[in-house]
Order: sequence, then C-alpha cells, then structure tokens
Amino acid sequence: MMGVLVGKLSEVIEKVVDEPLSYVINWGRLYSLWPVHLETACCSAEFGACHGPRFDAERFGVLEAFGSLRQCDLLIVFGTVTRKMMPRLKLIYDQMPEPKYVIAMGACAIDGGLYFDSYNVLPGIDKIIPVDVYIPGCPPRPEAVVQAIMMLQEKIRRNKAIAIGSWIRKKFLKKG
Amino acid sequence: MSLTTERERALLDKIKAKFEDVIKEKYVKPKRIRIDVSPQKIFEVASFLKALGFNQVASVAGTDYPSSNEMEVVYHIVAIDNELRDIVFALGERVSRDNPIVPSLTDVWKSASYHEQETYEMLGIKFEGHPRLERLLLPEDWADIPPLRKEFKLPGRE
Amino acid sequence: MGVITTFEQFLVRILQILFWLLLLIPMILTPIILLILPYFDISSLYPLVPFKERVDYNQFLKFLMDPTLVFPYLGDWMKTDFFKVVIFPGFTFAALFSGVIITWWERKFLSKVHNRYGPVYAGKFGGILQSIADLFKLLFKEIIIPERVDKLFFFMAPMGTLAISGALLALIPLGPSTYIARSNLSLLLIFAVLGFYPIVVLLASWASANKFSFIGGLRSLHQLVSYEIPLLLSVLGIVIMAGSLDLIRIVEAQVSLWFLIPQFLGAIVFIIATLAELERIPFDLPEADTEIVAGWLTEYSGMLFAIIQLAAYLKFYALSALFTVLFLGGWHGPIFLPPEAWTIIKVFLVMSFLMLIRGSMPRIRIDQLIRIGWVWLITIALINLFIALFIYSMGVKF
Amino acid sequence: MSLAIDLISAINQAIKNLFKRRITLRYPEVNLDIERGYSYDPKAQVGIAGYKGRHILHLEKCTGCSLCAIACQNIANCIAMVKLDVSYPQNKKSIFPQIDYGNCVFCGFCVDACPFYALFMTNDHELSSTDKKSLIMSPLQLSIPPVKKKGLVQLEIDDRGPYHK
Amino acid sequence: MAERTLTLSIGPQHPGAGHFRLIVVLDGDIVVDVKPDPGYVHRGAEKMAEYRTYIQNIPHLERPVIIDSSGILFPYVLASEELLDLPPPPRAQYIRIIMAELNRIISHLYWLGIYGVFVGHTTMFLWPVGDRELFIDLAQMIAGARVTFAFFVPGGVRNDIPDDFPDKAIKVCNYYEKRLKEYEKIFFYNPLVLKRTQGVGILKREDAIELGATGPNLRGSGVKSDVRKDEPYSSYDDIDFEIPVYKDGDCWSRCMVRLGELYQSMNIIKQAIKKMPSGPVKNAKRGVLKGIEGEAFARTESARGTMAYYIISDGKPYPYRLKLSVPSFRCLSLMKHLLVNQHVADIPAIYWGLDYWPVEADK
Repeated sequence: MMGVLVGKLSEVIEKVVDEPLSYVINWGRLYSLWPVHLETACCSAEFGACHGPRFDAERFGVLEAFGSLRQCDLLIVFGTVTRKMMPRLKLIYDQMPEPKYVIAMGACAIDGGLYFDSYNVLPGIDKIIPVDVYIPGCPPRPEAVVQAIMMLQEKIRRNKAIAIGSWIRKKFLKKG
Repeated sequence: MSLTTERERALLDKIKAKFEDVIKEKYVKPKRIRIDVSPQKIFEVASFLKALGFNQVASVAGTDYPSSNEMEVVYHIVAIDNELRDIVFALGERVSRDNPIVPSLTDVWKSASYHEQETYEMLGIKFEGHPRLERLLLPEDWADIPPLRKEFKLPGRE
Repeated sequence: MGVITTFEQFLVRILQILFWLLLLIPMILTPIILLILPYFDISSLYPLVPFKERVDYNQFLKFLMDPTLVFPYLGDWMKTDFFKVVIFPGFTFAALFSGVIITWWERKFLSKVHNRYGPVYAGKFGGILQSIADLFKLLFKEIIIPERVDKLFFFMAPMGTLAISGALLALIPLGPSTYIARSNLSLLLIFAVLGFYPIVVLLASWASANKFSFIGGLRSLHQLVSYEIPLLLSVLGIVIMAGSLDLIRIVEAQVSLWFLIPQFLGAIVFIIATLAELERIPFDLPEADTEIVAGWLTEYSGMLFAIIQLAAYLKFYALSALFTVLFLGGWHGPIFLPPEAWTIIKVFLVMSFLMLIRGSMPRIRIDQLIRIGWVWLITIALINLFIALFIYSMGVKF
Repeated sequence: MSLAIDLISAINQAIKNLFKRRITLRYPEVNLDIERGYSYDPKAQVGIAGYKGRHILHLEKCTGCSLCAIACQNIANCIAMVKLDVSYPQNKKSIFPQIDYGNCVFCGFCVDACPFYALFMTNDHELSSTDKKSLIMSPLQLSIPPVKKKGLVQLEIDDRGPYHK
Repeated sequence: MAERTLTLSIGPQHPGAGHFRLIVVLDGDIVVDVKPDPGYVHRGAEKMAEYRTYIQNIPHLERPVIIDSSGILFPYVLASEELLDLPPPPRAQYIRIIMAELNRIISHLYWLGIYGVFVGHTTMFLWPVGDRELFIDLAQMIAGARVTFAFFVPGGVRNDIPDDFPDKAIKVCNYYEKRLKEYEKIFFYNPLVLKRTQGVGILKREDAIELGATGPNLRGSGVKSDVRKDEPYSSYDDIDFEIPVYKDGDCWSRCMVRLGELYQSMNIIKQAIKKMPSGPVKNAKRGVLKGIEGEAFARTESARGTMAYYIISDGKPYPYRLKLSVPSFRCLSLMKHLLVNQHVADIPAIYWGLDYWPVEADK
C-alpha cells in the first residue's frame, strides 16, 4: 500500500516538478555555454576561426573565450596536453563551477594523435578529466566544432537537471 | 643563383690566415661554409667571425654521436644587413661525451643565449659562462636523461 | 551541483533560488498582487495601496462583467509611488530594458558591425531570449567562494553595485510627470550617488583576495575618481544656462533648442567621461581581460556575477538617460508619440552610439586614461563652461 | 583636429559595415560546398586536388596489402588491418584497413601509398562523437560513400563583401 | 624592495597569454622583471623526427605552427631535397611560392585578429578572422585542408592546382586589397591604437640584431633583411616585390610591416600565377628515399621570420638529427628586453606584437 502511494507520489513529482524545471534549467544551460580561455596547443587557432564571422559560434550562445574561468561552463581542450600542462589542466577543471562540460578537440586531445610516441605528451585527456564530446580532426574544421557544440546541447537537453522523483523511489521503495 | 664558391673560398682563406692551425675545414658549398674548431679556441674564432660581419646566431644544434663517444655543437651564424647576408656560416666543435663542457658564446652573440640553454636542456651539454643554465622547455619534474641523447628511447620504440 | 539527485540538494537549491527571486522578482510579482488587492476588503492595508475607499464585491462583479471599468483604478494605481519605484520608470522596467533588451541588442548590433549574426537560436526571433537563457544558467550555477575571501564584503559588493545603479534611476525623469523623485538638487544627487561606486568596487576587489582583482579594483578607483570631475564640470554649463539643478527644469528649458548645440563640447566630454564611468571600451581597464583576466570580477561566479552585470547595465541605462535628459531634450519630440516613448527612443539611440564606439575603438592605457581625464577633459569642460557663461551673459534665456 | 577626423573616420567605418553583407555560413541549415575529396593517381605519382576528409574504401579493389597501414605507422598509427567475413577475389586473406579517427590527422599519405585505387578521401568532415569507441570506423563503414548534404553554398564576393550563396 | 613588488603569473590560463607563461614582477604599474616560462607545448618534434622517414616527418613537422604550415615545411623540403637529391620541377616551385604566400597572409591575419583582442579592439578580431577564410578557401582548393596542408613533399608538391584557382585567387586578392583600406582606417590609423602602440616596446636597430630578432620584428626596427631577397630560394628571384621596412622599432612599426607584407604577398601571388610555367609538379624519381651522408642547412622566410632546418643524414631513410630553428624561439630573448620598464597594459601589446607563437617556440 505504502509502496504504491510512494510510487504514485514519485511519478507525480516527476511530472510536475522534475520535467518542467529540468526543461527550463536545461534550456538556459544549453544556450549559454561560455568556454574557458585555455589554449593547450595549436587547435586554438581553429577555435578562433570558429568564433570568427564565418562560423560564428555565438549563434548558439557560445561566447568567444571568456575572461575568468569562474564564470565559465565549458572547457574545450584544444589539442595536445603535455606533461607540463597536465597538472594545470586538472587544476583548471577543478576551479570551474558546476555544472561543467568538457569537449576534447583534435586528435591529440582524444588519443595523442601524431604524438602517440612522444615523451612529453599525455595520450588522451580522458585519463584525467571526464570528456563529453570528442571532435576528431587535426585540427577539426570549425563546422565540426559547431557540430560538437550542438551535440553537447543535445546531451544537456536529455540530461535530467532535477531528479527528485527517482530519488524518492530509490530511497523509500527499497525500504518498503 | 650562383653555384660557384669563390666568395666562400676567399672568406675562408681570410679566416685561415688568422687561425692557421686551429680550424679544420669541413665543407665549402655555395653559400654554406662549415669549419670545426676545438672548444678551447672557439671563443677567439667566434669573436673574429663577429668582427667579419656575422652578427647573429640562427641556430645552435647539438648532436650526439655515441659511436665515437663525442658530442657536437654547431653554431649556424648569419649576417644581417651586410654584404655577407646570403652566407650561412657553420661553426662546429666536438667534445667528449663523458664530460661535455664547452665555453658559452653568449658573450660574443647575445642571440645564442636561449639556443644554448635549449641545447643544455636537450643534450646535457654544459656551456661554461652561460648566465642561465636551467630548465626551459621540459616539465619541472623531469627526472630522465636529456631527451635528445641517443640512448633516450621514445616510449614504445625499440 | 550539476544534477540534483537528493531531496536535501533540492531544498538547498530551492532556498537559493528563493533568495534570488526575493531579490529580483517581487518587482514583477507585486504589481499583479496589487492589481487584485483592490477588489477585496483592504482597509487594513491602507498604507500600502492607493485606494482609500472600501471596494466591495459588487464592484468586483461589475469589473468581471466589464473589464474596461478597471482602467480608471489602474490609472490611479499607476500614479502611486510604489508603482513608480518598482515598475515603470523604476526598477522592473529599467532592468528588463537594459538587462534583457539592451544586452541582446548590443550583441546583435555589434555582430552586424562584425559582419555576422550574433545570437540566433535562443528564442524564435533572432535569439531574443539569449539574455534570459544566460540568466537561467547563472541562476542554477554554483557560486564558488574561494577560501581566503572576506565573505561579508564579497557578498555585499554585488548588492552594493545594484543598489547604487538602482538609486540612480530614481532621479531621472522619463516624462513630464513620469519620475520617481523630484528634487531641486537632483543633478547633484546623481553625482553624489555615483561617488559610492568606486568604494564598492574597491571593497569587492579587496575582498576577492586575488591579485588580478586587486589591480582591477585599483584601476577602477583611479579611473572613476578622475573622471567624476570632468563629468561634473561638463554639466555645469547646462546648469548655468538652465538656471537650475533640477533635471525636470533642465528638460523644460530645452523646448526650443536642445543643449547639444550650444553645449557641444560639454556633450563630448560627458560622453567620454560616461564611457569611463561605465567601464566600457575604450575605458574598460578594470575588466581588461587580456591584461588582468576579468579585473575585479575575476572571483565572482554564478548569480553574483549576474547581479554585477545587471548593475553595470542599469548604470549604462541610467547614464544614457541622463545624457538624453541633459543634452537631447529629454521627452521633447513630435506629439504623435507619448513623451516617455521619446525619452526611451533617445536613450536607445544614445546606447547604440556608445556600442558603436565599443565596436571601433581599442582599450587605452591607465596612464593615458588619467592624462586624458585630468588634462584634456577638464580643459575642454572649462572652455565649455566659459562658452555657457558667454551665452548667459549675452542674455539668452532658455 | 586630425585626431578628431581620424576618430570619426574609425567610427564611420564601423557604421559603413552595418550595411555590408554578412559572411556567416549558417552551418546546421546550410553546408559549405566542398566538391570532392582528395585522390591519388599511382601511375602519374601525383595527387588530384580535393578535400582531405573521411576516407572511402573500395572493398572490391583493396588487396589487403597493408601499405596504407605501413605509411600511417609512423605518422598517426591509426590504421589497423582487420579481417572481414566477406570474400573478394583480389583479397585472399580478407583483411581490410580500419581507421581510428581519434588518431587520424587527415594528411592523406595513406591515399598516396595505395597503388590499387582502393583508398581515397571524401569531403565528409562531420565526425564528432560523444563516445570514443564510435570514432573507430570498420572497413564496411569506410566503404559507404558520405551522405550528400543539403543546402550546399559557396563563398561569393561582390561589392558589399563576401557572402555565401 | 620585496614588499613593494607584486609577482603576477600571466598564463597558461590567461586571456592574454595562451599556452605560455610570463612571470612578471610589478612595482605599481611598471614591470620590473620578466621571466618567460615556455614549454607548455613542448612535444619533442626533434626527437620524433629521428624515428620517421623523410616523408613521414611531414605531418608532425608542420604542427608546431599550423597557421603557417607551409612556412615551416618550406625549409624542410629544401633541406631534405639537398640530402635526397630530388630537385623540384619549376612549376612546383611556383606553386610552393603561392602556397607560402597564402600562408603568410593567413598567418598575418590571424596575428592581426589576436592583436586586436590584445589591445581591446573587438572588431579587429572578427574582421581579419573572417576575411582570413577567403584565403583559407583558396588554400583549401589547392591542398585540401584548412590549415594543415601536408602539401610540400621532397621533390615537389603533392598535386597540381585546380583549373579555376587562378581566377578565384585574383578576384579575392583584388577584393582584399580594397578591404585592407578599411582596416587601416579603423585600426592602423585609429588615434587610440596609435596611442597604444607608438613609442611602446622600442627595439633599437642594434639591439634587434644583437638579440637575434628576425622577420617582421627585425624589419620593424629598420633593418632590411629578408631571406627571400638575401638568399633567393625557390623562384623568388623571378618575382618583383618590395620589403616593407619601418624605422621606429616600436609596436606600431611591427604592425605596419605586417600590413605591408599583406599587400606584398597578394602582389606575389598575382605575379606567380601569371608567370607559372606548365609541366610536372613532382620529381618523378621513384624508390625508397634514402638520404646521402652529410648535412644540410636550409632557411626560408616564414610569416614570423627566418625558419631554418639543419638536418644530418647518415645514409638511412631517417634523418640522424633534425634541428628546427624557429623564429618564435628567438623572440624569447627579446621579451625581457622589451617588457621591462613598461606598463602592465603594454604586456599584451608588446608580447603579441612580436608574433610569438608558443607552439612553434616549444616545438
């Protein structure tokens, strides 16, 4: 009896609270991705082109590289991360406020790319920070970056920003 | 493009006249001269070259020769804005691999400073008299041997 | 704090949001409540609402049958101080106009200068909801409080900037009767309120415990202090010509001729000093991102940052409106539009012009900035003052 | 005075650009028209100009000689030879190249290395993925020609500036 | 003294310095000491080159400076051609010149865009980055990639230019020459830009030579030095062009040199298209490429200055030692000289005025 009641309650909360609020929050998040200004290697030149008038990532609400990382949500790792850069990258990721997203741009950031046998290059950034979208290419075309941003938006849209209903279900139904 | 080497010969003769016994001619190609000097005498030769008009260092290249247990440092010197501007002069020296110490030419050419620092870092050749022999490009926690030595193998190779 | 999965997190978040809503939204919600209140017995609430007489239910039913009967009451209500402070010339209108429309328009307008589109996809029409999206994102963003900051001032400073910008709005008239407060000294009061801004900025930068913040705060202090003097001097000519410090009196003096024409030099000085006061390009030194990261904003995140931005845009609006009132004849214009509309159109044009300067100028250096302020602007402002005195002594009356 | 003129002419230049064309390519709706991919003529030993995008593999021509893998070995090390369940007469061992786009740098030297006209490049460049594994393309995936894109435009120039048509 | 000063670390995460760190000591608003800290992008290209054949070296050797990738490959192919004995056919030399000059324009426009940001001029970031796409499209027509072309190979170039390239290139060049006039009005002769850049970071002629400046930095100090004229390689001696030289040695001179080079590069492209002979584009020699024993030193003028390669071969398909001498690396010695006793706000203006591309310097 209790279980049915809690189940119904969680469903109602999911419908009434979770879904509309999640929609609104996610809508704000996905059109307002501000990238951190962190240039790790040469792909940053093409990221600049992506913000140029031709590809104009600001159409999606992505500002051109922003001042302070305290206000940013998106960490785009432009290419190679060397052993000297690795601790800094981790630090920068930790300093960003939640929620934060990471895009690995270029072959070097995904797997090491050309520098698979270099003595000073980290083969793939997903070993130290979680990555949301990978953009292959060396460097990727700006269209590919825009496509990745759209992919990330899709990912944010599907993500549940608030999940009270399922929390209630998990907590109370197991006990009962 | 002239393929004769008369000017280069004349230039080399001028240097040879001054330093008869210390320099060793390696090659004379059109617009390229290479001589080898012993590390003890390189400072004098370099000063003379600068007086001739070679006023900038384009590159300092260190090379490791484990087969003959030697290391080589080559200064590529160019002349900016004078009549020697089309000639690249290579000034080489060789030291033993066991204790690679050579005099720094920073006092002759200031432009050699960062190149020498890089060579020190990448090959472990010490430049005596260099103001700043410290870590430049490699990470702060680098504890391996200098990477451009031949016994340093890339990860996953051989 | 990305995905909220537990009830505790949800409660915390809701409390946080309530805090921000309490700060911002009442200005939008209260008018609706006040619209309904008159229909009920509200004798106990007399001090709050405009209607001194008792409204009975019959009246309410009548309104339901014929909604047009509400309008006279609405008109009465719109004349109350509460409405003025909170809604129309006051906070809500200014915040919506400067925080939503102007931020969007700035991005679109500059994009056109850059030969590109700017925001497109947020909102159906040309990305018009872009700033709302930014606001929603910042509402739900984590606020990072670094360990070594002075928490009290770190939190107070954004509120301080908002309060100062909001206070500026009170004194600026948008129409002959559309103003919040009228004073014989309103022009002077505006400068008095502006004078608090550098203190708040310095407090914020000091509280942030960050080198870049601190440099930004010092720059801001230098800049704001040295540009208040030319700003004040540039309007003295107008005070002489209009013979009053009252802004409404000044606008009324411009019926025949805008002060822009006799006081052209003063207008130029005022525009330049305004740009410096607003910390906008070419004077955005306190937030110069390629030099000192984000200046005194470096450590601010989430909603605190949004509050500072809102305050900056409110100040932008207030000073543009001041320029309109002082130099562009305020609400004077052809009769086919209401006076308030003319003021707003002029303010919009002034703001667009300031954006255009942002699109065509680089940032200048702090020593040059101070030099321009203390040497050139003060000189020009003094020349302008003499011109005004000359015109006044010729016996020209405005 | 000249200072004021210069300042005004700078602002004027900004105003003039309000009436110029926008160069923006509205990417998701329209696509840049890149005509063809890079290919190579092994007889003449020269390439044929084209865009270096994703590869296309002609299964019926590939002999499984792994020259492409050898060419790539020291460059990006992204080509691996894998066995397929299909049988072609020219490829007795049924091994074909599989490309890991997480590593590929699109230099096209694998195309130069192929002597049998089997491996070319296409103009496809939209390869982003949320998953690292899906960047590895099997020979069968490589053999599918790219989808023809909608709304192809090209960069044109007229008096009011460059634009896409 | 220690109480008076403030140490700032500009980079590697700083909008004014990408992949590079400047440790700056300030006294008030004045810079007292500067220590450049490069190496955040050191990828060991020289060591990796010893494990790759002459062809396989091409992709990773162009990565250090992808915005000028032909510029960095040009001396490599010249040096390796000397070692491999593979002279390029004449048509290939002209195509190389076109590519190198296109790349010079692309690189200078990128530089100009970032310089705009660094002095706070937002429009000057977006215009050059947008117009750069015109030239990127041209380069993409030839080499099939936006920036990393891998187009030069020892013995020629990889493919011939398409038939419709010459018309399009001349159209773009004609349009852009007009467009540059707008840049001059809004940026180069803008009084505030002049205030920011004139008399800032003065590099005297003697110091420039002594400290090893090269390329536009050297020409901005009044030294007429350009490898394209000093030691004409490829087909540069058939082409008539000028070297812009400015005397003052400040940031503005360095800007104007690059502006002049934009005009000159378009001039060179037009001439090269006209003078281009027909014929093959690649040396027809086949077989495994093995270097002859010996060494070669080749230098060219890339967008940032003299780019040089020193290759030692011991008769194997791999180089025994490859030394890459890049112009950005030489800027390191200029930094301390120029930045000390300047204002904080001038750090970005001087730093990027040198066109220091950290990836290139770190190799």
